[in-house]
Amino acid sequence: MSAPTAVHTTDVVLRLVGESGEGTVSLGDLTVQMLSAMGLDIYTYQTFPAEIKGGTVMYQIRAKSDPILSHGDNADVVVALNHDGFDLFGEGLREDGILLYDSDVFTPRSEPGRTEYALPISTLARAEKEAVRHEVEGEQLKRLPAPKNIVGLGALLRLLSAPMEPAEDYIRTLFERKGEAIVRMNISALHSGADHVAEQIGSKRLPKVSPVVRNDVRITVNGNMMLAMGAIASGMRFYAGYPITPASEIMEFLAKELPGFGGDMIQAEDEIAALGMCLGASFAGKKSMTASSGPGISLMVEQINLAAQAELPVVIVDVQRGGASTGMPTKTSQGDLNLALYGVHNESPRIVLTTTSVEDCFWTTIDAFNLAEVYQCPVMLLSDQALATRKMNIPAPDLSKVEVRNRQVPSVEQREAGYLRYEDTETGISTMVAPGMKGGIYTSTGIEHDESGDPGYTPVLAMKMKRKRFRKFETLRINEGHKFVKEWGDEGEVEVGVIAFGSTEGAIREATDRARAEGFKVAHLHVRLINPLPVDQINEFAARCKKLLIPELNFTGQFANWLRVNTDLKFETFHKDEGIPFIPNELYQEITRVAGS
Amino acid sequence: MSAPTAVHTTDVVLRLVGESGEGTVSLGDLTVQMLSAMGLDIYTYQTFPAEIKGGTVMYQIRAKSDPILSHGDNADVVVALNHDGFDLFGEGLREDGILLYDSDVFTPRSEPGRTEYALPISTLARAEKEAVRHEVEGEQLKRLPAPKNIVGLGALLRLLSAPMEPAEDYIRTLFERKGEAIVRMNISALHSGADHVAEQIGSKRLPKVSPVVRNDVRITVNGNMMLAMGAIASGMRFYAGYPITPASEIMEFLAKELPGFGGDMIQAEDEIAALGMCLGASFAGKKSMTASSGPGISLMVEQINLAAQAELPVVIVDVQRGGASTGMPTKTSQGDLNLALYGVHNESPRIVLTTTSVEDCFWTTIDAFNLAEVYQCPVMLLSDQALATRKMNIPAPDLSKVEVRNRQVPSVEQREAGYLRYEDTETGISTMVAPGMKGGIYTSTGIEHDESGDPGYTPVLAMKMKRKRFRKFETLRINEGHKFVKEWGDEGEVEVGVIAFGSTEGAIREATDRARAEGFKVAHLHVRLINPLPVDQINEFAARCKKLLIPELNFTGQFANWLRVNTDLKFETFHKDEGIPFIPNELYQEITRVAGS
Amino acid sequence: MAVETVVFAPKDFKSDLKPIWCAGCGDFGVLNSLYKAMSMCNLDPEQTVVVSGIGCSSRLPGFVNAYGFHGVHGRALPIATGIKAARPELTVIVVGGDGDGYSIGAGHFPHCARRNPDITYLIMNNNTYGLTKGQVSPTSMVPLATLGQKIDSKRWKTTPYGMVEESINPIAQAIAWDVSFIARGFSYKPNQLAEILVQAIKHKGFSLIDAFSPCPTFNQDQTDDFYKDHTYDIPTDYDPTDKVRAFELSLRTDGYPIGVIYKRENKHSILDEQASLRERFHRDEAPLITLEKLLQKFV
Amino acid sequence: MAVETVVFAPKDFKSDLKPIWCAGCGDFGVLNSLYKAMSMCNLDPEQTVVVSGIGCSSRLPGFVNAYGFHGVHGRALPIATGIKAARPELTVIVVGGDGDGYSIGAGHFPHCARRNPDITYLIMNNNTYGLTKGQVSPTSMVPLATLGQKIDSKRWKTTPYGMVEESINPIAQAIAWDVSFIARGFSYKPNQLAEILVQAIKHKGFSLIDAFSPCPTFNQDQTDDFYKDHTYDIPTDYDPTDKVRAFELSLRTDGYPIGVIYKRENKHSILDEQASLRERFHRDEAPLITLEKLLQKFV
Ligand SMILES: Cc1ncc(C[n+]2csc(CCOP(=O)(O)OP(=O)(O)O)c2C)c(N)n1
Ligand SMILES: Cc1ncc(C[n+]2csc(CCOP(=O)(O)OP(=O)(O)O)c2C)c(N)n1
Ligand code: SF4
Ligand code: SF4
Ligand SMILES: [Mg+2]
Ligand SMILES: [Mg+2]
Repeated sequence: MSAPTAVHTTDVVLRLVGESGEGTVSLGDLTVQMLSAMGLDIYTYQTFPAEIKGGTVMYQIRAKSDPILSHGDNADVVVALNHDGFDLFGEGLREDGILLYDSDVFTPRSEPGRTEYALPISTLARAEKEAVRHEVEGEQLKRLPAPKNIVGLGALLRLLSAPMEPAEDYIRTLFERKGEAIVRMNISALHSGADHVAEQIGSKRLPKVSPVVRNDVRITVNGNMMLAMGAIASGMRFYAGYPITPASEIMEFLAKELPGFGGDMIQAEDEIAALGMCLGASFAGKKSMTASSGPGISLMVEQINLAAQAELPVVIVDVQRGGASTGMPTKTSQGDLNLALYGVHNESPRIVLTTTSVEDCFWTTIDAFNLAEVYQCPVMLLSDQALATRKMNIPAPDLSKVEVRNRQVPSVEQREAGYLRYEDTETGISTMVAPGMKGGIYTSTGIEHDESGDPGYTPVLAMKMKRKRFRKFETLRINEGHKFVKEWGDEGEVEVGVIAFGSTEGAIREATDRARAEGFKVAHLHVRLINPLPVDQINEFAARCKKLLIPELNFTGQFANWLRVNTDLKFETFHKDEGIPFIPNELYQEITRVAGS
Repeated sequence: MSAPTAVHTTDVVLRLVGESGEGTVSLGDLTVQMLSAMGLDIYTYQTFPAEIKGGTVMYQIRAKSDPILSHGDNADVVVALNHDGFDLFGEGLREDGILLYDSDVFTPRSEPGRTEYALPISTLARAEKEAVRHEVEGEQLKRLPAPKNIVGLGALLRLLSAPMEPAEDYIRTLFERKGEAIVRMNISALHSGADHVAEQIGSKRLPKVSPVVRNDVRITVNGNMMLAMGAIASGMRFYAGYPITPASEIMEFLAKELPGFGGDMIQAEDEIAALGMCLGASFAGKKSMTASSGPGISLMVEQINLAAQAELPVVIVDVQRGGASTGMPTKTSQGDLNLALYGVHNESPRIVLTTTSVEDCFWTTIDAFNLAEVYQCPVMLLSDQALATRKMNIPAPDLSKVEVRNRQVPSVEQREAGYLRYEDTETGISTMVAPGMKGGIYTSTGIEHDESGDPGYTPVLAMKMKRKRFRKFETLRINEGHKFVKEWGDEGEVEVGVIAFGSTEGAIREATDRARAEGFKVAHLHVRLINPLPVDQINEFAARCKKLLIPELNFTGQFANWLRVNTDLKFETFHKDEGIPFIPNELYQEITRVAGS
Repeated sequence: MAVETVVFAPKDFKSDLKPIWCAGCGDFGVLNSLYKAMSMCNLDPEQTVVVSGIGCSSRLPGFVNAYGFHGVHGRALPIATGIKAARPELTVIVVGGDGDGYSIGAGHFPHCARRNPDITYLIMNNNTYGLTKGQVSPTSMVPLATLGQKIDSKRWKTTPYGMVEESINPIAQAIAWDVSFIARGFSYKPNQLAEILVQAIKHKGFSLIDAFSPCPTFNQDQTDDFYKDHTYDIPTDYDPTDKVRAFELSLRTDGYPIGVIYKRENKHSILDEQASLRERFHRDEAPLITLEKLLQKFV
Repeated sequence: MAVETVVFAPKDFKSDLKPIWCAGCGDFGVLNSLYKAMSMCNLDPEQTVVVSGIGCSSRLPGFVNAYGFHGVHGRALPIATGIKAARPELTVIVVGGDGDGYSIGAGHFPHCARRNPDITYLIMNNNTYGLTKGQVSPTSMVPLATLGQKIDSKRWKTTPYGMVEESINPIAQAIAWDVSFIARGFSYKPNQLAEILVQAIKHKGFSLIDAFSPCPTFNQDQTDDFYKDHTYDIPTDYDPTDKVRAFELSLRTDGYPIGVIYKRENKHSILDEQASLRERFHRDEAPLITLEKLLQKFV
């Protein structure tokens, strides 16, 4: 519905709004499971309130019978569990959309064209609890919540013409240990919700949702989880971090899983200590990573510089969030690109990579470690809140495709021949020992130094060593730059070429598809490696575009400015920083605008 | 000599080299005094060794009968007090130059064309001490150093045909309290050095140095001192800092002088605390400042962002030094421009100003405080090691020209009418209260907030407040941008236009003068305000230049890239980062190259 | 303590902004005790500044009718020091969490103690990172990993198998730093906490109140009940001026003493020092020393 | 202590890089004691890492024939913790100055103590910032401003009229943090210092040695003579395991005790904790848990 699709295929956008802390999120999670069980692809987008608890959460679920690129435009169905939520996010419902609301809580002003279903959730739930009251003992009864979510789930599933069996099975396994009565209560609650909707249907419109026979196994994961698993796959065995929204989940995931892989996770006293520990571990020979968000990355600036100057491999993840300073911790942005590129006093090169999708979080993280190891430098890996918390049910990554690269270690001969830790080679890359190796003794330092690592300040030495460190990046750009760009859309000459980076990939692809469906000639180049920038590939792409559009989620157009620094391209820009991701439609509008201009 | 000059005028470049910690620096200081006493203008340039003590210092003094723009090119005279020094800095002596060396320490390979004077400094000095041995008691005698510097001074003054009287007077006042014998010893040492040179002169060449009758009073100061005095003149009454080369001197100066002006200086536990204290003091209504260098500025990044977001006036001085990470603390660079411009997660505007000369350190610091106060934001004020330690004897600044501006405080009426600390005005500038004011209560915060300062995250609010903060900078650029550019050189259309910033001003002016003297049509635009950039003035200047040259002291051409971001100009660049300042000649070569290209 | 004529009632210190804390958060009790203490100390909202870092507890300044500075994580003490140095006549109260003060902010604490500005620091200690949803803080009491005890890994997100470090003793370290007033409070003993706060605010110098303020949402172990069972009032005959005894008390493991643990009167304060410096220059409205005179030094 | 067969002599720990310290710097003595202790402990240069921050003293790693990490100012402890966590079999020795460790690095210290990694931290305490040419450090003993005593303002550059804060007590705070081995040394008692270093290196856990190491160039007050007059050896019958007594000793003002002040055996170490965690997962060469299995969790 939200995109023009053929008959019998499914593409529905559900939006659940309600009190945070309340059941909204778990209702969303349940719905995701049931839709996934129908064989549909799932893509979620959540926004959290500023409040610690309370405030309204919005949980958007897009379910589709083929691959999903974005959370979609307007909602086809809104499920409103509180009034505030409806006021805040209700306007996201399309005019001919369907509203299911908790009639115990409020009654919306009805709109022409909109289809409404009233559901007295609390009343129905309380009734179900009453029904089993005599069967459960006092203590359990006191703590027994009325099954509001299940009522809601039943109603929603019926609305989606989804089968009830999977939900029933799920309820059985979930409440088994709580006793047969509780199971019965919930199953009955499920049907009570469903029936209550069924009664109202009559001639009312229903969203088109049909099951799909899926021929592959899916994992339901978000960007943070895939990034953490990518790190494990890369051989990362030391993690240090400090909690911060929206990056904490990475640390929490690794705290649980890393010991199983023989690795360590340390929660540091702050981000400065976290990165310091990572540099120590890397110096000692272990692949290490830390993850944070803007405020924490800011504190790391001094030691990122040390890593570059001492040529230590390390991966620093920035799960970008909204706003400057403390800003808007629960919102999204692509605003930290400048900091990743320029956050250093004087100049020392660091690689900047960006993740583009939930699946890509796995693969680009592996790239990040490979590049850090091969080029012996810090890698800034940019993700963002929307991508980090985005849930999708995707095929598990094909682990046979994982390629792991390691830092080059000097041979025994090289070491005996008089080892130079910072040898000024053609590629700029030197070999790197770890403590314990015979004949490798050196002192790693951030002071300017000669090839052996001894301090030195002469003008000639200063330039020689600086050129050496920067030369590594020319080597990377020339030899591997092509691996980090991807093209979609029309071949040959096009009216509009879109160049972008990071988590906007999907929304842009959906927008270009739509534009092409409307007859525009459009191509899209997406860049994962921001520094060093694959300039040749970008210029090549630009050469076949009449017009260029650079969309990004920040205020000043940071990527566009980076293109100005690295190319002579002329382009139009579309950038904003409202704390929310792009929707395909606004990008589609921009593309057509540029095409017409 | 180092620049083509008319007869009877003086322009001589002396280079003193010797062990650091040894008397080299004090000999340099004495020479500066004596040459200044001759009515000559002075301009010094020192480089310090990496070592804490020991290693070779180079103390270059340029003396001229009219205003000096740079430390000059090759040396006319080299005074070598140790062999290493001669090897390291000897090649700076022009082929037909004069070498005065300590023949007790080493004998240089003699060069055709070079004039040499051998001076057995230690021998002569010891003799002088012997001469008074019987007149001083044991204790004093033990601690009595042989007057090596004074011997050197005498020799050098004679070489420069400088009068001895000022030196004698100086010696009397200096050693008076040590007794008549010591005074006699030093005066005799002075003449012994002078006589020893006199004997060798014969037909040998001497540098041309003639006294000048000066009609104004001069102060002998360096960039750090003038910056500190500019801050006092601006009304800065709270300083917090943490020691770091080459910025410490600012804190040390203020520690001594600020209490006299009713102000406070706190040496903080680190740079993070230093800036935190400044923000607190500024919030409380006092003008505050901190100064550091690269590593310390890196640690301030998070709170610079807070200052911008909470709209707190504060001046943050970055005395740039060489190299990334710890790098080359005693060398110079213009490498921190990127950090000043982009060192922030997400985006929050800060003003970036640069000092251009010793005298300008005073005036631009006043500008920094005025802009911080009027636009309520952090001001990054960039200086560098060469400028900070550069000594000149300049006219005292005309204090009647000092204009001090203050933050706009809401009237009683405004406050009673319901005060909005972050009112979204046309200029972007809101009024600012200080604690203690009636009806002004608000909470300053780095969280995204509404006009009253209360937290809020809605997309509309986020964009509204961000636009408000950035609007201030448009106001500044449009209303005041023209105040921060200065032009020199030819009017009308020129072959080469040089656009630059910061402490390279003088060397560029000298180079352009030389090029113009050679018949090239050249103009020079120097920019003090880097952010927001006075784009209109720059484009206007560029419009009359056939070619543009952007010279700067860093590795990647940071200012050139900033121009690419802000303008469509095409230009040639000349950038390097060897830890030493430009010399006029290399800039002259570049200008002619570009003109010819 | 002598009761003064109250000009501002506790409710006068309430702001219009409604606290965004979870129902049952210990910080509510602390906030009310603070309102009460501010009233008892006769503070003027417009002459008072409440400073904080980042955290649930650090949201407090917005809920108080007084000037506020809600800074960044861990930097409340430097900011407060700057405010107090610039405007010694203001009353400066710093509030925040155990993570904010003892973890990321740890480096500023000993130096603030050395400077001893007349600032009151109230820490709402919930033995966890609340705002980031329940990781261990330096004061957390999760069992060590080696003890292999069952831990609710849903709640202790970064220590699903137990902690790998021992928790700190904030009182002991404050004594070693010679913080000139050190007390322990408990949000479920609001009157006692208010009394302690009054003493702290009136104390001339840097004062620390570590108030247990349970986080029911993310810490199921150190609850109000836990602290009711594990705290006791310091006996009235206890002498808080004996540093070694105070240290000994801070090490006791049989429970947490509530009340004033250490106190040192007339310790030098950075503000006195600086005032005396200015006096040394006969400071008055128009400074005696002028820029002209200063410039003359370099002729 | 039992003498082992020395494989590497003290001179074998000398590197080719010649120290760039001023003549008469106390750090020379400390460096020689370290060479000696490393030899006495039978360390293998290639299995040893010396870590530091920035400062005159922090230049030391380059002068030792062992792997070295000369990081940035104040971050030596986190870096060393990372090295030790990654490679528990290595001997990790951290060195640096009083400014590096007690001022800018202060925030990491208590947390390193909590984690108690098997690391030795040797601080060369010269009561000043040497490398930046003589400002006060947290351990400086410049008289307070109010005392109005004459101060050599050329030397004490940021405190020309006296200090505005009291200096810290690094031993007292370390005891409060429960650093598991705490000692005081003096560079002009090189043999004693070497002995102490041997004990510290052999101690299983985090150990601190604060060694007085005078800076003749910038500190004319705390000279070698000053410390010769103001230090005394800790009596042999002293029991370093009594925490309260150790604290009492650290507060004594009649002079500085030299020797081992506090010691706690078998305190948990982060490394044990983490090892036990890995064991809990039956860790062996090829980890038992595979990514395939992990991915299955999310089907
Ligand atoms: C530099 C930085 N790092 C991390 C964070 C994320 N963060 C916000 S509050 C907090 C800790 C909260 O714990 P505490 O200080 O005890 O306050 P509480 O929420 O428990 O009251 C953290 C880690 C941040 N805002 N800034
Ligand atoms: C972030 C940062 N701030 C400041 C400095 C400048 N700095 C270098 S060493 C030092 C302190 C030296 O004192 P200490 O640690 O006691 O070592 P010492 O030289 O006395 O041995 C300072 C402030 C720096 N290098 N980095
Ligand atoms: S999370 Fe905990 S500390 Fe934060 S508001 Fe809720 S209960 Fe209070
Ligand atoms: S300055 Fe002081 S600490 Fe530094 S090397 Fe010289 S004597 Fe040693
Ligand atoms: Mg807490
Ligand atoms: Mg020191």
